Amino acid sequence: MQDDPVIRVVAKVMIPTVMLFALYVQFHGDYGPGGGFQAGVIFAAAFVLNAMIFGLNRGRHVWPANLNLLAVCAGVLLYGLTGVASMLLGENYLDYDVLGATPQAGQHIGILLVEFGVGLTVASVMVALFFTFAGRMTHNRLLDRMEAQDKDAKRGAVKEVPKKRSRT
Amino acid sequence: MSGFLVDAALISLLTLIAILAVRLHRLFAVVMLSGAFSLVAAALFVVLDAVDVAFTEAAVGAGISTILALATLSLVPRDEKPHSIALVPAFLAFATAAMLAVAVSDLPAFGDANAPIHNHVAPEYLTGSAEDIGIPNVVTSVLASYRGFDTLGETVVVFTAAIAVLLVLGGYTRPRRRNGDRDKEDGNAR
Amino acid sequence: MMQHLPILQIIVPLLGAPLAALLRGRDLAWGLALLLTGVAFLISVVLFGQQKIAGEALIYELGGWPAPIGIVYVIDAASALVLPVVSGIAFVATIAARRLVEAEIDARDHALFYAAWLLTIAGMLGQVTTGDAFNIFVFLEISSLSAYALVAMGAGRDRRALPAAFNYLILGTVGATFYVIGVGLLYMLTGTLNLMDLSERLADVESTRAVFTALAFIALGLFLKMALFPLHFWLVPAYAHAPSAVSALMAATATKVSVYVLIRLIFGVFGIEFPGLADAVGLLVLTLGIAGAFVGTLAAILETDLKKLFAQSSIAQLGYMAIGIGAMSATGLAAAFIHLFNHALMKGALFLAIGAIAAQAGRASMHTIEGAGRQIPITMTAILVGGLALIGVPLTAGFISKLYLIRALLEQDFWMLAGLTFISSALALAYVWKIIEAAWLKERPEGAPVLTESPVQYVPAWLMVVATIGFGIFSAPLVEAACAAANVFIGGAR
Amino acid sequence: MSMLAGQWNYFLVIALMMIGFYTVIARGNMVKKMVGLTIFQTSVFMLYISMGKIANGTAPILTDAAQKAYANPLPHVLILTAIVVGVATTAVGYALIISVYESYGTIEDDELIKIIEAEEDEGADA
Amino acid sequence: MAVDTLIPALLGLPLLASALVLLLRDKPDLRDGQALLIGVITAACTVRLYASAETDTVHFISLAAGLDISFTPEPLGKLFALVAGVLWPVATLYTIGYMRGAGEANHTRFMFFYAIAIHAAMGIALSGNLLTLFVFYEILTFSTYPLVTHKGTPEAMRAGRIYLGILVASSVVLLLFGVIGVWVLTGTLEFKSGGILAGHIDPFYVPFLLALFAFGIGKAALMPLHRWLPAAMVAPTPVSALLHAVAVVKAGVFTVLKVAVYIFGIDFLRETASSDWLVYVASFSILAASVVAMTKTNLKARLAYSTISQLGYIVLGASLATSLAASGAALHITAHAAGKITLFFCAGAIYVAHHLTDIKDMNGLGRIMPVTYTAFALGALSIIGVPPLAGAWSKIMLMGGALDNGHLLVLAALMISSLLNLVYLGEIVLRGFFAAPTHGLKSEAVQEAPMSMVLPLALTAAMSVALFFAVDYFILDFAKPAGG
Repeated sequence: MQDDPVIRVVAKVMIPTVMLFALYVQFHGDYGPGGGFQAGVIFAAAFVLNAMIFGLNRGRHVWPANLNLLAVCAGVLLYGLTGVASMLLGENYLDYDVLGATPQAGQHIGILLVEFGVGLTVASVMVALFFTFAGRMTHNRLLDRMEAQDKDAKRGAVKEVPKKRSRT
Repeated sequence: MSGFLVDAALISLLTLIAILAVRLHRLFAVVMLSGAFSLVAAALFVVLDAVDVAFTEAAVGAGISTILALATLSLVPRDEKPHSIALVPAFLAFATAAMLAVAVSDLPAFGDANAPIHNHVAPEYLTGSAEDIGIPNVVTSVLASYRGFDTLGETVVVFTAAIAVLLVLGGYTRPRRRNGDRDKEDGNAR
Repeated sequence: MMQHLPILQIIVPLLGAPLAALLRGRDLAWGLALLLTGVAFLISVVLFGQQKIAGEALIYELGGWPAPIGIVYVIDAASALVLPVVSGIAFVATIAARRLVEAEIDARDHALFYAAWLLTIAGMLGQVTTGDAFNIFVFLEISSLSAYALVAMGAGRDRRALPAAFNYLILGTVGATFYVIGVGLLYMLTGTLNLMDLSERLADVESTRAVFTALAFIALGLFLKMALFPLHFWLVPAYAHAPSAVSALMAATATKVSVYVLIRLIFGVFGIEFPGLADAVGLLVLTLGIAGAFVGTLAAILETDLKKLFAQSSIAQLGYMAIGIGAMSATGLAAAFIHLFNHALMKGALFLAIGAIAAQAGRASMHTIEGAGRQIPITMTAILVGGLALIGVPLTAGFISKLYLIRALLEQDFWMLAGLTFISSALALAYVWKIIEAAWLKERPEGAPVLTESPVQYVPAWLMVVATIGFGIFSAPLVEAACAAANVFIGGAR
Repeated sequence: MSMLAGQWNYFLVIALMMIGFYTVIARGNMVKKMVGLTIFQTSVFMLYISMGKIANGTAPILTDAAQKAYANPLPHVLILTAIVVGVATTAVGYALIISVYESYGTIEDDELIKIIEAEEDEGADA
Repeated sequence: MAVDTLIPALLGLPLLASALVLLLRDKPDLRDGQALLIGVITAACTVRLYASAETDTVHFISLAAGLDISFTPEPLGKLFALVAGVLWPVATLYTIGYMRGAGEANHTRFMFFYAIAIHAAMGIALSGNLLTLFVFYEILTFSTYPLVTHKGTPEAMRAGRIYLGILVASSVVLLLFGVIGVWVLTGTLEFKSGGILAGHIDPFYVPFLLALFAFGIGKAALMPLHRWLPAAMVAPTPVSALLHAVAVVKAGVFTVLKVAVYIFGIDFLRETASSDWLVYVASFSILAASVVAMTKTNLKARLAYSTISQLGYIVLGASLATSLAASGAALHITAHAAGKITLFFCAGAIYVAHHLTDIKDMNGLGRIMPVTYTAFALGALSIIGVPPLAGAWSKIMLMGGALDNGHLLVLAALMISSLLNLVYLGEIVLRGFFAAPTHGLKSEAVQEAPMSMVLPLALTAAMSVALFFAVDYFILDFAKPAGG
């Protein structure tokens, strides 16, 4: 696919748009449908699209695994620590009232933070899932092209479907 | 009433899809059908005024799940060994259904505004969301604040899923079969 | 900070998981896990004290939202008793995990492994503490999902772990979904998810068929989760093929937590007076319990693989807890709690000791331990004592469990059942004796791998063995706590 | 509305549920099991959402318009959670399927059982 | 020495002995010497305890409510302690001779578990409540298992399985059930004179509860739970002596008696007539065992069945539920111990000296082993119940008890069984002294077993005689409150 200029151009336009939409969903969640999960999934979708069109490996280079894992954990921690913050400010866990000048403002900040945490985690988890599975679908038609330009010497591994697991 | 008609139509469609999904043996089709199932379900959720849920179901249920299923299918055989109807499971399923059916007749009527769930806790959310939190989307405020801990748990579940998949499949930095060649692959993945 | 302990109990391991996942380098993740489980254990002990002093349930409102609007966490005599069991076992298991994990799991997976390890612990603690029906489901899933992965990690040694994990996942999810259906019905009828609020509002709709269906679905789901006969078939392969450390942790805690949740919902929400509960459900649980006791014991007798053997015996032991529940009396509940506590200790000790052998010999079977009594006396003695405790020999904790179980049955004039319970527990002697014979009365065959003792492995096991004996001799505090726990649901346990 | 008219929605949902449940417990193909699980869970979601529905109500997004009936938001929240939990389970399930296939070369229950039993017979005395 | 020091001493000394046995495993003479010495000290302590009027309970630990590990020296217990304690050193002396004479292996392991078994016997004797009794009962079972399987032959292992299977299964299923049942009913397990059950239980259930104990206590070898005893005769003779006379079966019948007297209470049993069925079971056990004994030609097998029938007497005494019969039973424990240990010692002596086990080969052996055979004759007569030997008293008291509550059938049974005893024990003596030699021994010259074996058996034979005259010291009156 990535040889086809049309697709590449379209993609170049599409992907940022999708990401923007994801951000909209993320932060408009208070007023309309949407929120961390949906946003996260959409963001991930944009990412997956990128990987499909420009190659798994390139995808890996824009967004290396360790960084992704960091994002996964950071999201959860952001959510959890928001709660800890309100605890340190003398209220119960996850009580946002104390986070802002007024309870309402506090709630807004709190929800913003946790929703972002959710979004971060969901997005990066979905990316992780996709790449993990994609890492295995080496003879998948979708990824054959990718294979061609993947400099990985993965073919050796692909040939036989091992019948027995012998580790260590 | 129209709402109910659409509702009925959608659910019937779902039933049709479900039955097909069970009967077919070509897994590729089955997976596609289950994706379709999620999409129609999303539509149904819209009819039932659950826009957020619909949104999520479409993105997660129809999107992610289907992609994962397809990815799996690209690695495993695409055809199921034909099975005849298994009687014991059929009986179990039927018994369970019967149990539920019995229960349903006691439940408040569908859409009934006087049902307890509309009068006990929910109102406090609807009013509270405006006063305590000041967010129009009640779902968001319940999700993130009133039941924030559930959502934390749910985020952790997603996190857990990632951990689990990375543990089982080894992560995408080192796509590997656990049969010795993993170290070689690992070398060039970094 | 003291008033925050109820929530810290959960979020300490919960937020520890992402940290552990990020840690690189040898043993860092293990160190963190050890630290956090230690802290969790400490917290649970302090909570036990706090609750005892307060004499009433400590309620923690998350997000400052009172029940039933928000989610509350409840530390009452019951959860205060179960928390130390889970966190304590988790702590000891973590100590032992280091060697076992090194031996059985690829070094690159350690960080993630301990992340999952912490998650499953946090999930269990959450289920025990939460006072919200749906929150239970969320934490149930946290602990289960991570457990599936942990079990699957056994594949490094024994590829049967993979199908085992998959079936575990399918059945676990079905169980959870049944639970969700039940909770949904309850919610439709009452409009609330808070357990206390539920029990109050259920009174109005008590006699409807819908409530009974809800009860049925919740019970079924949890039966599946606690591996009550005949819904137990997922348990044996899952425990037998999992990495040794995981077997130890889960065999000692996982099913217990489900038992606790079952008690919490049946008695805490529906209540003993709930029409049809005492007779219909009670009878069912009793029958299944006794059947499980026999099936599990007999299967264990035929088993030659030690992990499977003791997994089977877990089925039987869960049967005993079910009997305690099925007695539908305060004493019965107390007995269930006592046995829950003791069995956690025994099985923890047993699986840690067996793990020590499996980690060396590759697997632990009757054949592997032939004559091992002379080669690794300390470890084998741990297994011996654990086995005797399973039978219920006096001066071990198992005896106290049996004692109160029988008492519960006799108080209800279930003489037959009491007798059957005795016979089944006597049958347990058969498989324990098989082990004694193999380990001490047989000579070590030539060419058998030389087993060695290592303190890192037998000290944790012995910690639990000592506890088993300790609580067998000085059982008064345990009995008192268990009765207090039972009184939360049904008054009058002594 | 007569009783049936009031409940028909639930009955259909139950039917769906059971189709899924049956697939899970009856079929030996792991992928099929997962699909069945998805259907089972999704129909449970419908049960919840249906109960949240309120006649002539709107989505629980407050508007300045005169007070009117909003659907109950709580089931929506619960189901949001449940959906995510569901997909998480699905992901793990598929991951397991892949690795099962890689080490056994099949994803059919009965064949797996055969292989495992064969192994255990030879490994029994070893 | 007061009780609170005597009891720990009695429990501790055997343990000390076993520990020393392990320590001195390389120095056989020292090892056996110390065992003998400690045995004598223990014996002295038991005598002292039996003489003392002390009855204070010594508490060790308390489990749940009403569940303690505690020890109360009541007369019956003191008596059993005395029997076990006095016979231990004698048996030890004999063991040393036998093990060396017959060249058995694993001497150390043997001595070790022998001492542990004595420890358990002491625990049973002095136990202050059912739980304590149960614990030591199990210790006794497990500690004697290695002794039974000592030879390690497949046959021995099979015997061991039967032994353990019957004893542990019966105790864990029935006895423990009974114990917990009593605890649930009364909330206590203390042994009290007059029993603790009265008023706590519907009389209808009493027979069933009694059955739990009668059959749960497999060591009492009440038919049909007697299989383990003949099976266990594969063990070396000192073990048989331990099983039959010193500890095991005695512990069994002692437990039955103690439960009948201090848990059920004799009067309670009689009033509710709950033990009548046991009377008949016991009588049947007595007769059947005697008959079987006659058919056996292997000396030890015959003695084993004789033991089973003799145990029947004691159970009978307990179940007759009169204070006279109970006293008789208590006395019979002592009398039979002295008599039966003599017989087994003799059997062992014969085996060591001439490797004979079958009665048919023993014709004329008496002229070669006069001491042994004289002792054997005395022991036999005592068992049969001929004055002036200890057995006479106990049988008379039992018969008296049977008369008291009019069990004439039982009376008849006792008579018949005595005759049977006469036949199957007398036969051996007669063959020994008067029959023409069939044993393939060249010389007719006197050829006894080693001194260390002859001495003990002479000693025990003498005891049987002495008991007859000193019987007053051994009659316990259960009419007056125990503990007094």
